[in-house]
Amino acid sequence: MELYGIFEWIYGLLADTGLPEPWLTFVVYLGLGVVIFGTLSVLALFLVWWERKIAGHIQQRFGPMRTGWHGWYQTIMDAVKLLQKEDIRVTTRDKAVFFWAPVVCFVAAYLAYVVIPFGENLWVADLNVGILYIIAVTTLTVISLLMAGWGSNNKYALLGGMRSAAQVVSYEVPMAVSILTIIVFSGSLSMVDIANSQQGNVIFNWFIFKPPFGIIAFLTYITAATAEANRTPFDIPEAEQELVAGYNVEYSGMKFAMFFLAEFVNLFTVSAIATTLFLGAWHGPLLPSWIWFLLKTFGMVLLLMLFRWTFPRLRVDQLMEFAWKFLVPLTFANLILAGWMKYAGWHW
Amino acid sequence: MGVLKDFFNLVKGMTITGKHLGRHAVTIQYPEQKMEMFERSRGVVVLLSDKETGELNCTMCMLCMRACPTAAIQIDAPRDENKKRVLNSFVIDNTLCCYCGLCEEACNFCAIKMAPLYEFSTWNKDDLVWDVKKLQEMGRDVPYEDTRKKKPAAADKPAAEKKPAAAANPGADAKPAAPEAKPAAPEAKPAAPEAKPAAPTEKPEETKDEAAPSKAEPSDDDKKGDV
Amino acid sequence: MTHDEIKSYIEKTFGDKLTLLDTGRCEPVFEVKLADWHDVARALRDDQTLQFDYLCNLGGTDTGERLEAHCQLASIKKSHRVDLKVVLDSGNPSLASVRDIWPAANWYEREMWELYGINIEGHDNLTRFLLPDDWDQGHPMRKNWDAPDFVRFPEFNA
Amino acid sequence: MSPLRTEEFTINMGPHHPSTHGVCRLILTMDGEKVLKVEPVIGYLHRSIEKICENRTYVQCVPLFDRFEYVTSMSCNMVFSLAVEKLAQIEVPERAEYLRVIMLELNRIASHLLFYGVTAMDIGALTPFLYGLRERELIVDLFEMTCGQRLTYNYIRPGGVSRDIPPEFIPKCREAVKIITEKMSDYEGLLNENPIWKVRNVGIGYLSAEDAIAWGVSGPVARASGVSYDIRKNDPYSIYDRFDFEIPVHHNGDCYDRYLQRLAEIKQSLRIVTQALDGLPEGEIQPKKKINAITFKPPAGEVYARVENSRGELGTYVVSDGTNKPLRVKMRGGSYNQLQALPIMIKDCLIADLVAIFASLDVIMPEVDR
Repeated sequence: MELYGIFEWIYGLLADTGLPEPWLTFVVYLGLGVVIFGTLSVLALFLVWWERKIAGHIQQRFGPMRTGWHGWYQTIMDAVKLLQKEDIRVTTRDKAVFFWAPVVCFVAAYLAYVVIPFGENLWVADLNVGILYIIAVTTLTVISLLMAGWGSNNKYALLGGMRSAAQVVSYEVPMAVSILTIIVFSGSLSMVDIANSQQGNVIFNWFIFKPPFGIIAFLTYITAATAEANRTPFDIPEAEQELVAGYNVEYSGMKFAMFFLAEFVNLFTVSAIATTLFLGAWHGPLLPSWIWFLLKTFGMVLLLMLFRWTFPRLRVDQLMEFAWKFLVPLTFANLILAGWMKYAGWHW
Repeated sequence: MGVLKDFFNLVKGMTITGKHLGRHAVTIQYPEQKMEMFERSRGVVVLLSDKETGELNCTMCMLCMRACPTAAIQIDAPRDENKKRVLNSFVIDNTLCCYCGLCEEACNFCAIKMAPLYEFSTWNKDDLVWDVKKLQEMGRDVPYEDTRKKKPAAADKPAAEKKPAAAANPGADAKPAAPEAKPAAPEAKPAAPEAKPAAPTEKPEETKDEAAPSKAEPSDDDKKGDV
Repeated sequence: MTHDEIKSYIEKTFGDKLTLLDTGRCEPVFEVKLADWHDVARALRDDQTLQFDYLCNLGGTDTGERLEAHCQLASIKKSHRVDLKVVLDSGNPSLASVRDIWPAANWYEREMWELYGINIEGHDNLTRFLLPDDWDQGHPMRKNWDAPDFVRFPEFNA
Repeated sequence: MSPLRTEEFTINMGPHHPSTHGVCRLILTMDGEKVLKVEPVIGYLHRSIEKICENRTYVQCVPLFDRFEYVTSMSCNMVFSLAVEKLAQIEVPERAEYLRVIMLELNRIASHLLFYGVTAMDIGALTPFLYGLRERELIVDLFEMTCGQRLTYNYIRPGGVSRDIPPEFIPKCREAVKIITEKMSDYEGLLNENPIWKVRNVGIGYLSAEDAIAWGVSGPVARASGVSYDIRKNDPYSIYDRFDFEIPVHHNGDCYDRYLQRLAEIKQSLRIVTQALDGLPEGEIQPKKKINAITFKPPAGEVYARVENSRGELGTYVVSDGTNKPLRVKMRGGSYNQLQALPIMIKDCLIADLVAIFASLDVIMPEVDR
């Protein structure tokens, strides 16, 4: 069943009410915003639970088991608990910065979903600079982390904030360049166009299977995306064993929950982008398009979770070294070669 | 090729974790499922009762109290006019207990045991100070092997019937640990001759050793110590 | 080297600086004279036959009548061991630091200073260590130490 | 243009920090991420066990030694028992010696498995911790089956051991040995050649052999620096001279070698356990004249006993004045010296390296503070 039909039907109902034009668009997009926000928040809660289950099973334990079937609403209860908790504010904080950091983090995490296509005809807006927009807004997260690190007035938090700034700025480059390789293939910056150029029920249309550039771009993207999402082996901003909790060491209650949820929304974002760019977006046989999209995205999420529960953490200077001395040259070489191939007219 | 080798090693690690993803958990869900405790597990200290009569096995010889390295056991059993010990109180402070099991080893009468029980948490610290009733109740269902020397009750049935009080509880004797003082209670005389030869043959040197301090007590320099 | 060889060698080399207190139950034990402690320690390390390069343990003892310092040395290269003992001056217990010989002695000496009140000459960092920073109730490992508000281990009078 | 002015700052790591393994406090002087100076502050776990021992009888001291170095309580029991046996010249029965060796080596394996997990966790890999503990559980079960406790065993006593093993011990123990031998490939596969693991550990926290000896560092840390010294071989106690095992030695003296060293030691310990199980004789487990918990009085004298623990030399100095209570008990643990030597290993290290170094030393705080 295609979800698009439902949205079209609701839009039809709204249009029939005879709302004047600017208001109609406003109401429609407001509604879409609420739907996306709600879906993603639930999804993030689900991802937290899923991560805990997967971690549990990798480590041969159960993970959450108490609340519902296999603890399915454990994270909801956690969220409720966090809502009730006292919001501890250090007296020496920078008040405005401390307050706004989680908000910025939370908002920045959701911004990318404006252009991500969840399925056939299932997107909020098809910007013609879609992928550029995503690169721009996902970087906003780093500002919030820096704000949190600074505003907490805590040495551990500041170290965490500085680490995250250094890390995200470094990994932005290889990530953008590996995305550029895909743009060379597709010839468009629009997410929808990129998705559509992988059409066809044979998986060999997917950009990941454009050897060798596609697979290299995929691997570099995944590496950089893990760093963008602050996950092990690149989770140095919060590095529990070194910086206690890094930038969010002074946060508690709902503010902490916002950071926490944003982290998982980011996880889903990078997986969704990877799906759209490399894994043929929503294209797939038999099942509805949005189910294909979710399946592929969750596959990616699973991969990232496997990273997290297998690998040790890199050190901050090694992380920079890896980005600048290995990933950046590799992605640039990949991009140049791919562009040259394209120019030479070699089709895959 | 170093990069490829590193990549291969990363994938190898992920196959190991991925392999475990499908395996069964080795942990258990605690309150519903419980681990089977080993018979020797040293949990909480309990007082054991005689399997037949239900009386406490304790003879108030104080050996456990003296063996305890943290002074968790407090026994108050003064002698009455017949030089018999009367149990006033037997208190174990579980907040002090360090679960070393020395009391169990010191006891010659299977009276005290570290039972494989572990669920005794409370909200109140005072509830962890157990008196003799609570200790006996906790020890009610604890299985144990009765290695005591044959008591008059078991050895001589008619005698036990005649004088149940003395037979069932030989611990009421003045110096139960000292073999020569065994049949101290004059009423128990008919049963005693059987018990007397049995006692020294079983654990002669140990019993003597254990008994020694109770006589040579004042020489022991139990000076002040801190806990 | 066997125990007997060590005994005879050390007695021969150091002569009157130390005396053998042999219980025959463990490694050879020597009592070193307080004044010669540092020299003997250095010589024991530097002697090519003995080469006691490894400090096992260093600490104080309060026998009730006097304060002693004890020291266990081992040789990694030669695999042998010796025990040393120094009887300290009870009025003003003080011992030369052997930190310059074995850096490992650092914390052991701080501990001696703190818990026994043995002054370590030549140690530059005698500060609170195992005890709280504001501790002012004396040297707790001494036998005559007594502090208020302590729960006593009860005396048993059967 | 004048150079950019930077400022050193002090950061307080611990006593409640996730990677200080208990309550150690490190005062770090840092320049950005770089650690310039580290000053360990100890004493948060000081329970004055040495003083308490002076007021307890010899057998009552054994449970206190359990709490001295709780990860390898068997070694602590062993070292005190050795000291008392030396003092009182007690002959230990053959079976008891074999049981002691089995327990000591099993405990060494358990401790190294814990190290494997904890050090991986400090470097960010969370899963190995659970894998290490999973196999440790097998060993802990064996201990519980034998002596009733999982951590503070109070098993090895002056004169022998407290109880004989139950009949199901030997098959269970053989099975555990087999499982751990199999799982070693998992442990090694997860970390040994992992490029992230190597880059975090190789060349970090270098300690030279000379420094190791001078600072009194012993055990796996010293052997990873190339000091081939193991008390089991060089100053044998109990019956270790009867078994065929090697002392693995690594030479780079960095965190990675300390890690490899411990994995190699697990394998050797498994060998010893197998041999001891094969050679386990029948017989008594306590000497003929049993040691009474209250009245036992060794003759006056002083003795220093030491055993090879999973953290280095574990020693105890016991002075007896002929009464039933020791006059002085001094405990010496390997962690004490290793923590002491921490400041000389931090050359050019970042805060993340400091965590790795601290983990590789396998410091256990009760052993330091006592």
